[in-house]
Amino acid sequence: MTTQPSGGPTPEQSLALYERMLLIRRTEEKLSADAAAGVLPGAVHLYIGQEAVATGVCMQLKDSDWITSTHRGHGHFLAKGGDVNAMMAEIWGKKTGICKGMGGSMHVADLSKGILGANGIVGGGLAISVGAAFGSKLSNDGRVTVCFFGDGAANQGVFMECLNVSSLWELPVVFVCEHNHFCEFTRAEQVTSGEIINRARAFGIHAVKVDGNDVEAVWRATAEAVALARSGKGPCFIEAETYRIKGHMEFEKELLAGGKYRELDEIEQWRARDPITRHGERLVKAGIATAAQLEEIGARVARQVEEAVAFSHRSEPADESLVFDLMFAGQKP
Amino acid sequence: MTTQPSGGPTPEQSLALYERMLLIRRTEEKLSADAAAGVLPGAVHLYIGQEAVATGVCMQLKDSDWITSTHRGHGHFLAKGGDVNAMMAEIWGKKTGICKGMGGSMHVADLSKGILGANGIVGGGLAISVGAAFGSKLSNDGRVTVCFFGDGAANQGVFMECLNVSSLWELPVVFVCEHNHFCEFTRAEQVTSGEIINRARAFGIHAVKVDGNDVEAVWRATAEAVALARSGKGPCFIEAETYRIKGHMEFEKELLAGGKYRELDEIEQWRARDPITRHGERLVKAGIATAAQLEEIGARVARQVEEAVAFSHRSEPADESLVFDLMFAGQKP
Amino acid sequence: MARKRYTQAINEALFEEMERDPKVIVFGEDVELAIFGDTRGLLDRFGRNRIRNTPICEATLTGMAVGAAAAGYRVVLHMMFSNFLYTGFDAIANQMAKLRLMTGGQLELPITILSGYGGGRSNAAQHSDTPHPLLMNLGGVNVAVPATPADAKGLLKTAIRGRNPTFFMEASGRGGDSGEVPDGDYTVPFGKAAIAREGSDVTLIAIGTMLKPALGAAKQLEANGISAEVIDPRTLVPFDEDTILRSVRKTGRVVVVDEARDRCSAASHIAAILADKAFGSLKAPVKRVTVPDVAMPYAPNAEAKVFPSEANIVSAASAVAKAA
Amino acid sequence: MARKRYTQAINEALFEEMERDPKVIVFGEDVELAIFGDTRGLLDRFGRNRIRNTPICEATLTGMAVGAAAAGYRVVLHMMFSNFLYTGFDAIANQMAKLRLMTGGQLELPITILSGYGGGRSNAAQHSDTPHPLLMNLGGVNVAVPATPADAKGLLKTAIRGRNPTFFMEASGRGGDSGEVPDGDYTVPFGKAAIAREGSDVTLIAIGTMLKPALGAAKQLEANGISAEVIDPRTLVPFDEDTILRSVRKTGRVVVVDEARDRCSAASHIAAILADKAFGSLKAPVKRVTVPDVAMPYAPNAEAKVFPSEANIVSAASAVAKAA
Ligand SMILES: Cc1ncc(C[n+]2csc(CCOP(=O)(O)OP(=O)(O)O)c2C)c(N)n1
Ligand SMILES: Cc1ncc(C[n+]2csc(CCOP(=O)(O)OP(=O)(O)O)c2C)c(N)n1
Ligand SMILES: [Mg+2]
Ligand SMILES: [Mg+2]
Repeated sequence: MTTQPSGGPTPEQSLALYERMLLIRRTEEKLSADAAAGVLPGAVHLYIGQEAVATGVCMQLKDSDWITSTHRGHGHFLAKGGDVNAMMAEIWGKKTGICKGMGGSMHVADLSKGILGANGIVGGGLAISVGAAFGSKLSNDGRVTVCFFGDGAANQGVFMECLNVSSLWELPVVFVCEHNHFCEFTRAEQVTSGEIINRARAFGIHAVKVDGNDVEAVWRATAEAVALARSGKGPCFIEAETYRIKGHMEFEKELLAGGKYRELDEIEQWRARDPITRHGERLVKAGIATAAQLEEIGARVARQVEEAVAFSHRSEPADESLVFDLMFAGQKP
Repeated sequence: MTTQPSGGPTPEQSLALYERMLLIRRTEEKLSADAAAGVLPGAVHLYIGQEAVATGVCMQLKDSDWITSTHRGHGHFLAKGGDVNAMMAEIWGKKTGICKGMGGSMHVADLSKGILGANGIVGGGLAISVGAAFGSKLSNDGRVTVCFFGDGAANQGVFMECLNVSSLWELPVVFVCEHNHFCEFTRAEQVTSGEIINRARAFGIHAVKVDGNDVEAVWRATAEAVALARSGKGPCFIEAETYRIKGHMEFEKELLAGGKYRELDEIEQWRARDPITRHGERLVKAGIATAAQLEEIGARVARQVEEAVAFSHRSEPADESLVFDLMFAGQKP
Repeated sequence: MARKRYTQAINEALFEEMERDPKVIVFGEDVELAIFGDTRGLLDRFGRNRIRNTPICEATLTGMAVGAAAAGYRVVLHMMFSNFLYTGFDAIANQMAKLRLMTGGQLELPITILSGYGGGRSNAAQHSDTPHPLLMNLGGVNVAVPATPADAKGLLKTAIRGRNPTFFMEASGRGGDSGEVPDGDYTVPFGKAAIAREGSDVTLIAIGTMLKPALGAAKQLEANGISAEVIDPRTLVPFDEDTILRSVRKTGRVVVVDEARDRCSAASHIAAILADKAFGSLKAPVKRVTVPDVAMPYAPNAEAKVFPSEANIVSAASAVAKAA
Repeated sequence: MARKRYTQAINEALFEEMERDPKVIVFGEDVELAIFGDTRGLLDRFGRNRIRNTPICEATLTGMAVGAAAAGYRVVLHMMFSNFLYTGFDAIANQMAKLRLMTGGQLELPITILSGYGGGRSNAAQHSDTPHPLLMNLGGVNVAVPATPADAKGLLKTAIRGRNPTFFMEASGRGGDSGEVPDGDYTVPFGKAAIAREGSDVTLIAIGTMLKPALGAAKQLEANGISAEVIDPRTLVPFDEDTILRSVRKTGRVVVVDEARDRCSAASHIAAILADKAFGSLKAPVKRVTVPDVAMPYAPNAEAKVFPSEANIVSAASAVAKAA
């Protein structure tokens, strides 16, 4: 990967980062609207506001590198190159969905892109990522595995078990903790003692904090972490500070029946640090793109999302018989 | 508790520490012989060589303070004031056993002495101790809970979850990690990355290391930790370095069929640091006891152990019907 | 009597039991704001010493429940979705279910664990399990499966006042269902099945969420001239064999309806009990209507396909009613 | 053919499969020195890249198995005692058993998990569980319960070469038992029960460790003029219904023997299958000889009291044989 002398992205890379973030945003805005309209099956947990993390990280990765993701996984899926049509169709429960409609929003996976899957279990991806990285270490295949997880998941014991094993065995894994300040309706500080980054350090793991709303900062931190991991020196840890702009899930208001856990003010303050707007302004300022060019990108992304929706609508419902065919490989349940 | 100006034990306390350690040692030597003779049911995991830890810690506690223990729990049980007859009878599977013969060696418990129980699950005591300490915090009953666990258990994620919760809620719990260098037949360094003590520090917990073969050092470190915990300032962590003189369990040789995981040399080196001999020498040197007085203590302890064995032998076998009576309180299974 | 929602009945039971006994405490992830609504309002009334949000660490939560109970509290632990019981399964299976016997009866563990179970809402496999069979097999824990708001309230009170660990399975998918709830303080005993509807031709044994489709099926069957008795066990541990045996001695024909996966389900176990103890009365094969042995799929049509329905129950009951 | 011990048969299977396929890896706590003897010698031959001691962290080990399998390895994970499966249960129940369906079949998980199960040696409750019923209920994992050294070797090879997660339940208490093991490479297919002994009056279905007392009971029954057929299912998932139905159609009388606790046991499920699909052939109640719903007590006399014995089997079989 060509990098700028500063380690920053090239202009083309910068534009690509912008477009990818925007694709995530627009896709989820559509999902939000459809959820509000009550036409989507299941629940969606949106990534809006956090796009710089997935994008900055995943655009440092190859298709063959693995990622594991969370219940809030659309951003990771798209950032790693997952197909928006196939993801959208999955969320609509269609046969053409990336998981044939069997998994839904919380389980989008695409092995051909190294996406081992979103996960409905908080912390569920951690050990899976360590296992995949163990495989890479044994085969010496040069792959890196990135494990995305939240500040809430950082309180699961399995996180620290994984720090221990991966440090011990010098596994090529990068732990990316997205500190978005919330675990559902609980503020992270109510449930977190000490600094999460110190947990990684206690195991002798190289660890950095980064502004998770600055896609280039994430991009640079990841470059270093991935290089270290790929070189065989063991795991790295990145804590990206960001903010969950939307509720824990769509429909949260109805669920909470007036219950409140944060001030609107706070959301507004973070909106002012919106990662996409910020990166767009940077591009314009640096002369990498004009406002018009950004609008063009916006239009392209909008068409892509429209097409994904249309694709989903015209797709057939999931094939029910697959439930019995896919449970086991070559065996009926 | 009266302490010396130095914070060390008074002469009476020093003698009590000696006698308690010796009781543990002699009891287990008898168990070892009986296991070798093939007359004991089940398996025993002996604490020989580690007596200073349990003794130094527990003699700082009141009967009303809680402890949780491990599969290697005889020492903790006796140190906390558990009755040697009732423990021995338990291991013999008798009706007079402290658990009526239902639990055996790995599960000795005596609630009247605050002994919440030995535990066959590595790390199993950790969350139980945090729960008990949570209870104390809520009732403000001034109790402290001590959780004993091994270097191996320190790799269980639940350990770090417990560090988080107890630090967050400032619970009166003292975590005592007995670093005896082995997890079964695996050397601790093969499975431990970084220093265990740093894991506690990552959660902002006051943490110290102590020579686990020096009963007075353990005693002093515990005094400080217990005082802190009791004062409401939250948990403490003590890492006591010691050494497992015996195998992981009796019969280990037969199980391993010639497989080897440590050199005899190493055992001999640690025997030279035997906590009981060492403390005895200190007592004599300090003029607290003569060699003859120590022998008298030895004789008293020997009689106690003999009586415990005799008690076990003359006790009736476990009452089989209790299996059905004791599963539930006031309900049949 | 007043019509109330299922979660509201649970909420009332929690309020009343916390008022009644200061040793009752509630903890779990997000219990303060109550994603299901069942713990709503408790924080304002009782404060953080009695109800408290925890970090996400199920392995510790279940173990803490044991420790706090040992220390004299009546613990109510909310585990949100039943799938998260697996995350905290060690202390459930190795400690909670065994410690009382292992300590020779020294430990008493008044613990109530709430969790929502079941599918039917496109929550996909990791949020749709119905794990009561696993809990039943553990041997040392009670399992309550209230189907109605009235039973939810009464069984929860019994659980909280009880002396043993109880898993209280919340019919989350149908948490909105309403029903008549008696006024004032009352409890529903463990180990007493309810005859939800009397009948003489076939016995439908319906567990938890399955009561509603079973009652629906009974109506349809009636229209076809088949009189179905519908029994709701209410608790699976302890289990009321008598009521079921009595019914089967009368009808000789049985369908057991369970939202658990089929293999080693509660339905299997009930069928096994009947094949043993009611053998002489059986006039037809004992049928099970259960979820097949698959993970719950996400797509609504696929989920509906594997979910027990009124139609499945009607056809199973019709088949046994007709069997010679 | 040669007489070999059960653990030796497992050890041979591991050696041969690791030789055969470089993608087979083994990990777990203390696998290098092999507390049960089953993984002995593998380290010397294959080195730490293929077999490796892990820290004590079961929650991670089961999850790692999923990840390493997803990355193309054939994983053999040794979990030592079955009770420790609970400690690693999250990734078993929420990931391993569900991921294949959830990913629309993208993930293939060739994982074999070994663990010793069962009581009978005063190991007390936390080292004596027989949790195959829980695994059977999960829906997405195979469960093998080899009773003999020959089957242990053949089934383990099938598991390792297979494409799905398999729990391989080691009869640890009786690991020393010997039996004839065929020479050379062979596999035993999943889902094919073995008729361990033919008979005509009563069918004894014996799971795993229970084969031995069942065969002993059959001998005693013969002396009493009762001809018992003994069937060993060998795998519980997949399950060979045909062989069992065929036998029961012949004998009409059945005892199912299972070392699991009774409630929702494999015995319950088999009884349920028979009460449904063999109803017309049954001439007597279907009896279960199982462990009662208690934690395993430590004292040898108390343990013997709850443990299924030849005598229990004989008396159950005699009762059904006599039933009109
Ligand atoms: C094992 C488990 N426990 C609890 C939950 C319920 N739950 C879903 S998301 C969530 C909060 C997660 O917080 P965090 O890890 O910070 O991720 P974020 O939602 O902020 O992206 C919880 C408690 C779950 N899905 N899995
Ligand atoms: C959950 C669990 N995993 C594995 C075991 C098997 N086991 C028993 S003791 C032990 C080693 C424990 O090491 P450590 O915690 O250092 O205690 P020590 O034996 O040194 O006292 C292991 C792996 C167990 N009992 N429980
Ligand atoms: Mg968060
Ligand atoms: Mg150790």
